[in-house]
Amino acid sequence: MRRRTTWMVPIAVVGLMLAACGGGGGAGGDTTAAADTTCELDQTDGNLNLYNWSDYIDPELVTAFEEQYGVEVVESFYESNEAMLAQIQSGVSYDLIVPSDYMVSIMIEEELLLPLQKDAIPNIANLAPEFTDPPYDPGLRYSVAYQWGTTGLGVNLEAVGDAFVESWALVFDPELTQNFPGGVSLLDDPRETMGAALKYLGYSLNDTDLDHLAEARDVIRAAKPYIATFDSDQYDEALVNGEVSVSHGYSGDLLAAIWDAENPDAYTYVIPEEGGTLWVDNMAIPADAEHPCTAHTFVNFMLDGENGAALTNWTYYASPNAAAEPHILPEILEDPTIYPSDEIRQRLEIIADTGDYEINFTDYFAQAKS
Amino acid sequence: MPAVELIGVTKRFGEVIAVDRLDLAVDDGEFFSLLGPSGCGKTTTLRLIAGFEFPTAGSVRIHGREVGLEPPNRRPVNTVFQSYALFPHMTVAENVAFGLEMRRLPSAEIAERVRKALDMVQLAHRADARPSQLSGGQQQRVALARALVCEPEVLLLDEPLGALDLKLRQAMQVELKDLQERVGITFVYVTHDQQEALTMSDRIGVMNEGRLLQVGRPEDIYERPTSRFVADFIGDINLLEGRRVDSETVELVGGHKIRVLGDPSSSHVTVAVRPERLELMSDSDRPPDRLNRLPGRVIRRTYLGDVIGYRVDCGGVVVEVKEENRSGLVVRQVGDDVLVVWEPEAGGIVVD
Amino acid sequence: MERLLAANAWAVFAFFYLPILVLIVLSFNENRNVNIWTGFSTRWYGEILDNADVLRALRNSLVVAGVSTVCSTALGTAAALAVERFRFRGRRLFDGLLYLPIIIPDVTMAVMMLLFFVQALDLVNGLLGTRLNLGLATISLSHIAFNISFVAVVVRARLGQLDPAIEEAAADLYAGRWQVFRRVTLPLILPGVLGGALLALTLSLDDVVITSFVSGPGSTTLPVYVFGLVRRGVTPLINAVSTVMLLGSMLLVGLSLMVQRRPATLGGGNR
Amino acid sequence: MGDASPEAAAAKAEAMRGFLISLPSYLYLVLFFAVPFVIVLVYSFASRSSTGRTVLGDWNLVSYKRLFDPLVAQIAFRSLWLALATTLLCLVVAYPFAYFIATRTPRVRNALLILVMIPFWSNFLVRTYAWRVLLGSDGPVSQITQVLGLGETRLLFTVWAILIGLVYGFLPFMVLPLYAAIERMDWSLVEAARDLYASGWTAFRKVTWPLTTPGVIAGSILVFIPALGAYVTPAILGGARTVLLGDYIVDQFLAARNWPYGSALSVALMTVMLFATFVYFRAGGRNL
Repeated sequence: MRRRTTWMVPIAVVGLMLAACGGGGGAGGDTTAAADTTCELDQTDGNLNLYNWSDYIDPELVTAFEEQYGVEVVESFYESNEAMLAQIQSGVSYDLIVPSDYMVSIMIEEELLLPLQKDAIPNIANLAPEFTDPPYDPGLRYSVAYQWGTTGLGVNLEAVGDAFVESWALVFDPELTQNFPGGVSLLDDPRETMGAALKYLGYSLNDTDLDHLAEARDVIRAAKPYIATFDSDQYDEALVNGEVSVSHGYSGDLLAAIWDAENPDAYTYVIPEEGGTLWVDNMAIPADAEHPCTAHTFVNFMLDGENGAALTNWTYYASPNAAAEPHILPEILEDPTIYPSDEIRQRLEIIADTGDYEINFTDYFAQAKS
Repeated sequence: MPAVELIGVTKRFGEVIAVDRLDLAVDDGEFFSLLGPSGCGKTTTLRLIAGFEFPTAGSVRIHGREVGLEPPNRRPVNTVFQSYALFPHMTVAENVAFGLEMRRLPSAEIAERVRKALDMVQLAHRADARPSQLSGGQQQRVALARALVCEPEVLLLDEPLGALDLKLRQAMQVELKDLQERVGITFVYVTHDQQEALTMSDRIGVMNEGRLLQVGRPEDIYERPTSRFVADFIGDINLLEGRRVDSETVELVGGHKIRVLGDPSSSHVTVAVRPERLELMSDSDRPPDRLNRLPGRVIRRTYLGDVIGYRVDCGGVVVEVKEENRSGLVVRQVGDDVLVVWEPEAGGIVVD
Repeated sequence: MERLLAANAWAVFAFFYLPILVLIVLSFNENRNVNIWTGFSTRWYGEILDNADVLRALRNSLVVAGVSTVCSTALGTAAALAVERFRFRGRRLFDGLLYLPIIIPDVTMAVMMLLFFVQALDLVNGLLGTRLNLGLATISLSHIAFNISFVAVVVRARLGQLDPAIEEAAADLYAGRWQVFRRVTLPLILPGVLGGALLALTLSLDDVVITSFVSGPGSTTLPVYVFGLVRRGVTPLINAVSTVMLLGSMLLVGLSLMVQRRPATLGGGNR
Repeated sequence: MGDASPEAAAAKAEAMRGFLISLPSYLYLVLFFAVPFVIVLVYSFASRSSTGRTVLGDWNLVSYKRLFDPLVAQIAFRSLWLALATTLLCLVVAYPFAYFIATRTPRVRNALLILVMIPFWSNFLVRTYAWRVLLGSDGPVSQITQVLGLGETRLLFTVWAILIGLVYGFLPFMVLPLYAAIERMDWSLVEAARDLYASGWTAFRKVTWPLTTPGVIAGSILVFIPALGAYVTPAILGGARTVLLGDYIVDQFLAARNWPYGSALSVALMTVMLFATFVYFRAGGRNL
């Protein structure tokens, strides 16, 4: 009997806690504080808790901001959108985060983001037109683009031959891939890779028709004998090291790897003619940020033309900032793989959150791999 | 006042009764052995005195002080373990000093006493060695020194010679006894080796199944076992089954009648006679009438050097006979007809 | 036989250190991309000191690893002692509880720790009016939670083989419980305790998932930082940091071996 | 015997002492593990909102029903084999290794032991990436086979690479308890066995091995269980070409954001493991 009573304590504690959070499932409680604050241009209200991807901002920009506004930037880093979401959802307090596109829409729906006070961000006018009304945050109510890029294929020209088709067939058609030394590498990401297969089949990468998803799964399954690896991390090195002949991956990574390779001319980055993913990382302010005004000021600072250019010159990702273009290094600006032509941009799609269908994407992808 | 006194001590482990209503008193300065087969409860009894176990019932006293529930470190006793239990991470000197350090003696005195103790066991030259570098006999002596240096009121020894080879064991038996006499400390010694117990002890307590069957001087135990178990356990013995005819006569299974001393309490009796008390004679030797005699035939002979052993079939009763290999002994052959002869006083009646 | 054993040992050490060799070599890669060798350079070693993010992450890692190793070693050893040497009510429950942190997938532990800490902090902040946040403290607390079990398992394996008579002998020689533990039990199980501590240190220095979930502003540890880099490509800077850590620990070990002049075991050397 | 006997009182005091010694870690684990675990348990009965949030209140068994999907069995079976193979390989490699270390002089022993751990104080990811270099088509293994005329050997992205990576990662977990066990062993027992005409092998089988089983059991648990949940090593070295239990669970939390299902999977996995450990101990003749 004593045993049972000792167990009652933790259960009671948990009950209490669940009650305390109002059955809301972890969403942070007091969002009102930040929401009520009005921020003015260049106003600061304390140090900035910046929650970002590792190595995604030029340290000199951080120092410049600190010096200009007399506040400290406390940087923390995350390794995935979902890990970041878990923290924000739980009410851990950060002032500025850098979620990717689909994550912005999730966070908006979850009411985790603070509506932006445009008055405090006049530089928002610097944004290029295509980033002023993105599907994941129509009207930019909660987010501002930070950097963007594409998902496509890195190709070893020696292995594939100069006259290759710029198509997803390069990774999905066994007739082709069986001839590639080392095979191909696909992203280990349900949305990206299922999306690529959907594109290959001519569907939208946000398609939620279960039959189409099943088709996409079968495409991956059929291609699997020549898929050396599902990899979201090292596909770029694998390509330039000759481990694989074609790598599915993000533009920035693949390009950086190709530039750093011993013989950069042997590789290229293509966006398949069926179309690929356009991804956008965004600055957003969590609903319960403690220092929303410093965050607004920081967003405005980053949207400054010169600062935006400095960011891109350091990360080698494309800038959504039109005012930055004059200051961006020409070799970046003129690289069609970083800044694809308008014609190619037409074929790009942004991954949207599909709600319940996220489960199906994960499941079908797992089935494809099994 | 007895050095160690156990009154009605019972120890249970779950359903198992390890020690059963044991009463025992060990005198001051005595070398007392607890003898019995393994699992008889002798080690548990020792552990009850040492304080490693607490009695389920009863009282444990040391020099009159009740210690039954005291932890081992508060009892004025020390133990020499069967495995020696030397601290492998300490040197010989550190091992011996341990108990004194725990008693917070001044370090000069500790050093002095450790030196003396090591001298006593002739291990002064190995003071800085680790136990693993010592031979079994040396380890045993360190264990002894470690316990004795504390000058306990009672020293408990749990089969300390069990792991030694025969020669060393015999040497150590003598040494231990000498040592005990020299230091004058009460020894409680647990062993299953009856020869060891007989050699060293002032008194012996024989245990079986948690009970103390007989307590007495070695010669009492050997010569006058009161129970069949004690008789059988200690030394070789002939157990002759029979039926009481009158107060002095028993009729053995084979029909022979023998005389015994003492009053058998039941009609069924067991007579115990040591083989060395028996003698082989021929009819022509004309043994005196007062002696018991059983006619039989030698069925085996064993040459043991100092003794010659015979197995004699006496018509339904088989007896073992040992004759001292003295000069002039008539050596019998297998198949010889003989008379097995003994004094009536040599045979005792034992209870089952 | 001895030769075979030695050969195996060398092979195992080669196995252990081959990747380390590669790691060190790559730290001298001039290329920004660690796995694409283009030339020799020591630039990354210079950059360690310039990179505030990496330095802070390294400091956070060392703080967390140090605190959690010390605490979990003490708690884990006590736990091992309790379950191995005593019979008490609730022992079986405790025993089972002790195994749970080992068998829980780390992502599950991460999620549950996050949920727990957030609600616990809400409760504490609500009651005491404090403004405690997730950070190094919660990371350390989580690391201790899983490390206790690993330490306990290793120490138990050792305790299980200790002849109880040796502890009894100490008690018999007037040592109180604490003295028995300090003078006899602890020295004899010290290799196990040390092994457990080494394991705890390793686990703590390597944990990513749990740490990233329970970290707060400014408390990113090195592994979390490195995993975050994956998107941008891991630079030889991280190899350089690893190399420095390796050299540092080797130096410490070497020094401690020098200091420990006397030929004593890990458990030896009292008086 | 009634509770009133003095011995029972002493036993009680002794039990109390044990309880007190365990108390700090007991409380710690209850507060920082059991209580959080109850949260996960509660979550496993919740449902997922369409945005991936966990909805409490609408309790159901949906997540548990999904466990019976044949895909789960397939994934579990595959992971099980991999974990078993890893454990066995670790044992085979680590036993003689630990034996070797344990039979050195104390000073050498300590140095060797720490040499075992040092590689693991470098960064995990960097370490694993180094293996990619070693196992790739330009790596040393491949170069040896090329010199021998056997052509290019790429271990990378094969199950062998996963095994090598897992063994590498978990070997210390096996070495440490084994070392602790062997070092503590009473060598005279082996000598006794040799004395009793046992060959070296028989002495090992009949004496050394049984005496060191606590270490073997501890090591096996410490390797098997994390190996079963491993996901980073299989992904980086094996190319994530098949789904393993570890990444399946991680995907539920981090990709599908289906925390209830992830929780249910975790709870199920832990239940099975706890049961298996229990049986293992019983078979090994020890109490859990």
